[in-house]
Amino acid sequence: MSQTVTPYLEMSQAIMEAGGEALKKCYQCGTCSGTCPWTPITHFNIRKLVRYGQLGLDGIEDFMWGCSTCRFCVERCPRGVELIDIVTAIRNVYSGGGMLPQSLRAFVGSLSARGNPWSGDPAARNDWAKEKYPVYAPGMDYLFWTCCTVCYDPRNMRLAKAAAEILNLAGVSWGMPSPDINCCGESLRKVGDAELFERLRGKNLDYFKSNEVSRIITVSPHCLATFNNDYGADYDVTHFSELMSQWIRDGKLVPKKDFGGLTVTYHDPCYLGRHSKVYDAPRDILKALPGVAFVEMERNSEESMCCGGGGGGLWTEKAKGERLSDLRIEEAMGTGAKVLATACPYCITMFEDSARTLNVDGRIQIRDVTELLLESLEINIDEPVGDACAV
Amino acid sequence: MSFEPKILGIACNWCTYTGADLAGTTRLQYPQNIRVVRVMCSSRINPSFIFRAFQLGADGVLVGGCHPGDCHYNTGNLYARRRLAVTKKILEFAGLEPGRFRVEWISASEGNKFAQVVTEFTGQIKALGPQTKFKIS
Amino acid sequence: MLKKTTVNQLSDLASALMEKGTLVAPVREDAGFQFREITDAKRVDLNFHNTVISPKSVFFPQTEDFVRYRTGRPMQEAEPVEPQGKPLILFGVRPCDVKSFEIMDIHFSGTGDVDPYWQARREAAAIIGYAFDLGAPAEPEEFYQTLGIGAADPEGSDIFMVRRGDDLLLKSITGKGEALLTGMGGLAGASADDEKFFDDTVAAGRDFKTRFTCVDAEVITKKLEDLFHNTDFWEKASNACLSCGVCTFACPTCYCFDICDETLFQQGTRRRVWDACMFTDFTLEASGHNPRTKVYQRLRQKINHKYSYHVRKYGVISCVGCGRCTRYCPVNIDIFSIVEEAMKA
Amino acid sequence: MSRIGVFVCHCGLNIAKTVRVSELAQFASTLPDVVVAKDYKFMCSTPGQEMIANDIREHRLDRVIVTACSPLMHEQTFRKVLAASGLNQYLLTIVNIREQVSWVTHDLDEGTAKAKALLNGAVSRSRLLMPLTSRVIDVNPDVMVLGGGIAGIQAALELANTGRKVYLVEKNSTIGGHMAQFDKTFPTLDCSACILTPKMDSVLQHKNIQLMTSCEVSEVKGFVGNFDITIRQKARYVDHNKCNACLACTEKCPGKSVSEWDEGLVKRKAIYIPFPQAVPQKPVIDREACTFFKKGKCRLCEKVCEQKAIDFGEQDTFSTVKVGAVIVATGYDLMDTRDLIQYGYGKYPGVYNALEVERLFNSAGPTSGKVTLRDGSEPKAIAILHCIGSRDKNSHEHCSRVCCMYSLKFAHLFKEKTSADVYQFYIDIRAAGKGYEEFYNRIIEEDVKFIRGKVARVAKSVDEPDRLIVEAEDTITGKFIKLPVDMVVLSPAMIPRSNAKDVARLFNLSTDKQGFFMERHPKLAPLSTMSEGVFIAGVCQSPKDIPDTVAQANGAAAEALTIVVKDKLELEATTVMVNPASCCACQNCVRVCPYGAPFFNEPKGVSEINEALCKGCGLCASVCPSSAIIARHFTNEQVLAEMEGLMEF
Amino acid sequence: MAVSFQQIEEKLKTEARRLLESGEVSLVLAWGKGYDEKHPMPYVAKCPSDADGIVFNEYCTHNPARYLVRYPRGTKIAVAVKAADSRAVVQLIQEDKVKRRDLVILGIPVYGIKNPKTGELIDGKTTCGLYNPVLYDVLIGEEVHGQPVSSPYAVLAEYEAMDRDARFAFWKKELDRCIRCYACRKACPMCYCDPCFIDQRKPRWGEKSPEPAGNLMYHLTRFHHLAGRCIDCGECSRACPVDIPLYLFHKKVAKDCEEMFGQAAGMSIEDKPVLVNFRMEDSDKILE
Repeated sequence: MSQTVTPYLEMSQAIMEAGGEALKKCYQCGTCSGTCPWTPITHFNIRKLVRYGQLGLDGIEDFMWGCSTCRFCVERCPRGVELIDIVTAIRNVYSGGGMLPQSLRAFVGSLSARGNPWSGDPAARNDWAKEKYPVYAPGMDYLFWTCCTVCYDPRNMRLAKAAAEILNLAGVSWGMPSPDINCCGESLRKVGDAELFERLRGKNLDYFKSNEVSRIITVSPHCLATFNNDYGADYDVTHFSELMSQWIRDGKLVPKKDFGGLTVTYHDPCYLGRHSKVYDAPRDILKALPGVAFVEMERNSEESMCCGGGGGGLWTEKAKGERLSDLRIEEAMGTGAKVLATACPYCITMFEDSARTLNVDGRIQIRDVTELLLESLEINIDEPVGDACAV
Repeated sequence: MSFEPKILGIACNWCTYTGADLAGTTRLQYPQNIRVVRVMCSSRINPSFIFRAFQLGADGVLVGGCHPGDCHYNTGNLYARRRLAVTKKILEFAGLEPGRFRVEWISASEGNKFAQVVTEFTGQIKALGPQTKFKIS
Repeated sequence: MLKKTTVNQLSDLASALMEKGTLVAPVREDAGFQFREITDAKRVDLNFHNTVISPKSVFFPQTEDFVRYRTGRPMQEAEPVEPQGKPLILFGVRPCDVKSFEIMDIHFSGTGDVDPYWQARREAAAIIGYAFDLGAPAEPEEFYQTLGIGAADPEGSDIFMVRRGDDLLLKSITGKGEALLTGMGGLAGASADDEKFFDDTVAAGRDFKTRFTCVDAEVITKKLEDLFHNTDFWEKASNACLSCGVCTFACPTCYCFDICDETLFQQGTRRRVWDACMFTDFTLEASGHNPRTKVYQRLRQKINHKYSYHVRKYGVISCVGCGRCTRYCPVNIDIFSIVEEAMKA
Repeated sequence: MSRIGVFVCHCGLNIAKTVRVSELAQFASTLPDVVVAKDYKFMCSTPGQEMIANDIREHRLDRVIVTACSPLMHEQTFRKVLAASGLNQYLLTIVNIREQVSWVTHDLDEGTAKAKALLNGAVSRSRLLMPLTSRVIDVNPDVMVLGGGIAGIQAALELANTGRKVYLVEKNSTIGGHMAQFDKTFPTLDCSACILTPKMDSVLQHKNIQLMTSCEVSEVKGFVGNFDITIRQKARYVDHNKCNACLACTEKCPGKSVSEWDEGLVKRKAIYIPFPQAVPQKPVIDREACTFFKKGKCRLCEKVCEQKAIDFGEQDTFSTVKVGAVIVATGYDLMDTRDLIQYGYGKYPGVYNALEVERLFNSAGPTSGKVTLRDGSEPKAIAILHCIGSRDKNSHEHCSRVCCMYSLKFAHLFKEKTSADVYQFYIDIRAAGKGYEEFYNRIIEEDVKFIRGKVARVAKSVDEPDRLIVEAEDTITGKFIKLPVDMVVLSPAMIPRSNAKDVARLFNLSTDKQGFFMERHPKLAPLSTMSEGVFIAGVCQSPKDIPDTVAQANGAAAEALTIVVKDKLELEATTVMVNPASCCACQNCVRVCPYGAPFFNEPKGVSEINEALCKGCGLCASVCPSSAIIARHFTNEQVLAEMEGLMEF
Repeated sequence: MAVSFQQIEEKLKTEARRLLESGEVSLVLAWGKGYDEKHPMPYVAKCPSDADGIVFNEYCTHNPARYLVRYPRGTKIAVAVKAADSRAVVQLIQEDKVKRRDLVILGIPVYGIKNPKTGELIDGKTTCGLYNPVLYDVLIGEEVHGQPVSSPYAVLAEYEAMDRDARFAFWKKELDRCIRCYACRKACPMCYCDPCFIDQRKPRWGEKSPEPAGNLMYHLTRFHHLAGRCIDCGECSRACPVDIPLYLFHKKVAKDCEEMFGQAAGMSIEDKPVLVNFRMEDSDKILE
């Protein structure tokens, strides 16, 4: 690569106009790149991305896909720069020029054609429920927003079922969306396709409006964050972990099953923690489970690591050694935990993948707190954890 | 020609007027629809000033004072807050759009807030259109 | 000349009058009847006892502009406001109110100092008087009989109007009235019976009962002069008085005004505005001194002006007994009762 | 009819660029009562002022309107022109077409239109202005200095040397402040104590200084020239008149607490003097740590005191001092970095803050000047982290200004006292000051490693559990750095004292966004405050180094002197008065005034004003339902006229 | 009411006579005979025999507290009050216009008072609707048990619900016909300013002529001056010769003040008028 560059300020202007206004504020101190989980392990450098953006330098497209939008840098930035907005804007500006990487094309294509990222048949969205659970109708307490991932990904269907069962146990009136909704569009927005995102958003908002939806439950923190921050409508959106912990506190749900000293650690999903500031609820649930020995990883809560699945990362191929989820699994295992609990379908997918490729799936289980709670309520939709871990 | 509202600003000497000066010193740009009257304290503002301003044809009135607790005269703005709140209620019950009257606490160091508030308020007044209800015709 | 029409055709009558000039007539409003300039003939309404504000406001409006000017410009550039002399028809005035014009003329033209605004309107106006309904009792506040005014006195009107069942009888009293009546279409001729009814009504009006006490102008003047220093009397009379301006503003014979300059954006108007001797600042002098700071002093002034000073100066009592001051007084102060008390003293 | 002169300033191009100044002057000449209207390049210049003075004479002006910059800028300048021309200075009106017009628009039409409206408002108001005369009051010749750090000490000495009586009020039991904790001062590396202690001693010896340690201001009454300040003398439980400073008590005392002077690195006794050179050199009892106060038994100090100076029954006492001016020099706190969890302060023993390190270097400090870690070992690698909590929207936006320089000083001292590798993690090096850049160069040459990148995290090393890992991006190479070190030094933000708000309230000061006391004008009145007669010096105004602090202290002393040097003082004349004829005796004014200026004259049945107490805020005028209160210079009719003028065009 | 108007009148006469005879007070403010039954008027008894002139019937709408400020400070006065009237006394004490020690308050629990002009009951609609005086020394009659069914602010609902432009049109129509006789302010027990702001020449707050601009200025400012002070006796509206429903606006402001500052006017002599007071807890919400 040539060492000589020429600033191309029109590009910089375009990025700012696409929502990356914050470019101007950065003084290149390096807090972001020092904080970024990718800096030590990949060539991706968030500070450099911003720098390239500030000057509109060529070559930006080489590393603009590295960010998983974990928000760590945003929280720490001394200038209050909304780096994720910059990343999104850069992707928006450049991917408009047809620079979408191959791995993301299927994902964007599926969203465009089928309204979900998993190339699933839209009509089959609610098939996981096997007609066991109600569809939302006006007047119900809650719309249980089933993330596309829990509807189509077989591993995550367990999460959907667990949540549905607990909703029933809590005795609230609830329903799933009808199959004609589509993906919340969060990841799509982060990969920069603002136009398609608007389409998805509009369709979902129409659904909410026509069905008089006022309270929404999500199991995916990505849906949660995008409803709260990008939908610009005033709905009461709650992550399911918050409701579960509330119900346990109120005595509505009483965990019974004793896990017999099972060591569990918890990974904060970036979109639940840093994006939505929910840190305590999942921990409160885990701590309420009889016989669970809860341990923290060194990086937790506000300082939690990223699994790498955000910002389109779930669909991007990463070379071995450049996967955050691998590092996180190792960190979890370092605590002696037998179960890595989390509260996000993306995290689950990333960790299940890593556990398999690291060949440690026999030694650590990846579970959503919802699934663990359901198990402790002695409803069996799944195989018990205890046996699998009796190594 | 597009509607260019007349906005009366009444600013306390110590905070908002100084803040407005700071906006100038830092060369912040904001719409020129506002004309500021300087008084020593927001508590100096007689509610009738506000009524009169609308009669004189002000499309909007913006009052600026020190942040509560920071009043140069200790408690002046705490009285002002109550008195101006009542003023606002009266205007509204009389049928004037409440958005035409606004009270903001802008400190001497908040030049940017002054510019931002004026910009936003001017936009809001433009959206409301000319004030004809109280204006003496 | 006596003509007639029916109350059902009142709006036709009004329309016909509107062709002759500006028509001012009673209309019903939220707060009662008022004399208003008529733009819609259907609004004229004769189902009233009397108006809230007396018809003096037609010749002597509450606000009258004299001069318009710009601040900071030489006086020569100021523009005087010319008096209005457009033909005007004042319709439906009760006899006591008609009488008040005669008293007001003393002040606005009679002494030789002519007020051009009053004069212009007065000359251009034809007054169509209207007899009270003799079939109904007088209102408790009224006492025009005390002042020697009948309920159907046509004097002072150019045309006088009497209601007979559903018929309205209109009789020209003056040449001006006759000319007006002659030139108007849509009126029927009256029968001899109508003529008789008209004359009977006028006669019966003289005996029509309102509150009455025998008040001789000379006697009451003297009585009030004697009572002037009787503070006790005046304090009692004024204990309830609020010093508001209702009585004077409603009164047909109060004529005090203030002259003030009102400017806006350098455009100034010098205008007169009704004032009231009951206001605390009515007698406030530039020095800050106020000769009448007490309520009783102001009430005493008002009664004396009407029943004593006015008699001494012009020979007549400046009151027509219409009862408005009593009716609208927020605390029910009654000038008749005070005069009655004074006569007893 | 008035005769108004309008003078439109171009301010070079500052105004003329976005306001058509000659058109504005032309417009002015069409307004009522304006007899002369001119524009000129720089109205505040001598020829500009002379032009106004000439026109006042020539055109017999009785009102002057200067259409220029903010009244906060040049109102005084032009008032003097009026006064010198025999015109009452309150007949001046300033129209602010620079800060509030020309500088906030780029549009010539808009700027000109707004300037016209403002000028029209001013002409309307100007016609109604009244000449005002200032009140003259007696001035108390004494001064109070609040805070006994280097700023307070310097100001007190300067004032005392002019023969003024100075009350130096310090909340701690000794003066000296933060400077007494420092080891060396940059860039000269002279010993902090060596230059400070003689000054502390001079304070004690000075016949004109009344030193009031362990004291706090509890109430401030009065106004410039005549402050009545109530001071709370906190109980010391030691009669300092009797104590002969033998310090036998401190030897015997069993009670212990952490030493504030040594930043908690070591302990001190419950009866103690903070440090050997403390002034006054008399002990006090720390009630929280004292065995007698905690358990009701002990009194060892009392037993050993031959002077019978110990008095456990001592109570706080209050006294009032009367002064003409006040200097506030209350200094700063260092930010508590525990909240910034990523740096591990309070979690890892190897993480220090800057003041702790100062103590480590100091030969009178806990390690007698040896640089050792808490376990006694010598660090092999040291990282100094800049901008901790400074220049950071998440904590404090301001630059603490001295950290770069003392961090360089630390690096030098580390190099001098240890064989450690020293790293500086910085965003920018700010070395603006006499000899500072030279010092920076010197430190570079001492082979200190400079890494440009803000540290993101300090963590425990996995491989070497006793060591720390510092993580940052070296933004110059773009590489992620994981640096194993033994010691991490944080340079935390300097922040306002935790009680700065209370002090601000007492003295009626404004505070800036960060909470530092606000100066009246950042350039032209950096030591004055919005409170007449109250001046500020040192870091309580904003972070600064010792030379700047001392310079400010001298300046504040001079400012205070300009007040107390006079017997009499003229005050602003813009107070309120009551028109008794309009007063309806509702007493609203009496109820609301924060200064107690209005009072009700019962026999006359009207309110009256004690003008000496009035500060002219006008609150009473607006709560007066019958408009009996006239707020001079801001009367109802003046404000209404201005509004009308503003709304006309 | 367990006690008839007749009985109240007798008791009032007796008390007035006793107070004047004993010299406890030098005057008694109550109601007396007017030009007819339907039109009683405010009345001052200065000697025991004057007590016979006292009248109390269903048309005694007037608020005798209005006259308290007319007499020199220190005059010992007995004042007969209905519920709303008593609030005026309390408010005047708060404002130090009269001293509690100079007053003997003759409290009359009553309902069923009618407006002679319209014949309508004034309770609750145009007045505060309380039955019992909030402060008294002598109770004339018996306390009425129970509370008014509807809130004194219930009449506002219709106007609050109005579209803002319609409300403006409503007030414009009402206020435009004001003739500036000032009966409203003169009838008001709390309007004791002399001169009133609107009579001031310096400054001229509003046009003196009875035209829309001056009328608006006069009334809006007066509403503000009475904010937190209006005790909702309704006298302003009854005094008005052109029937402007001023009480509605006063009630609205009173309601807002009560909501914002948690205090109603004239309920306790310990209170401080809300607009010359503040609390540190006051929130900026009130400005929204």
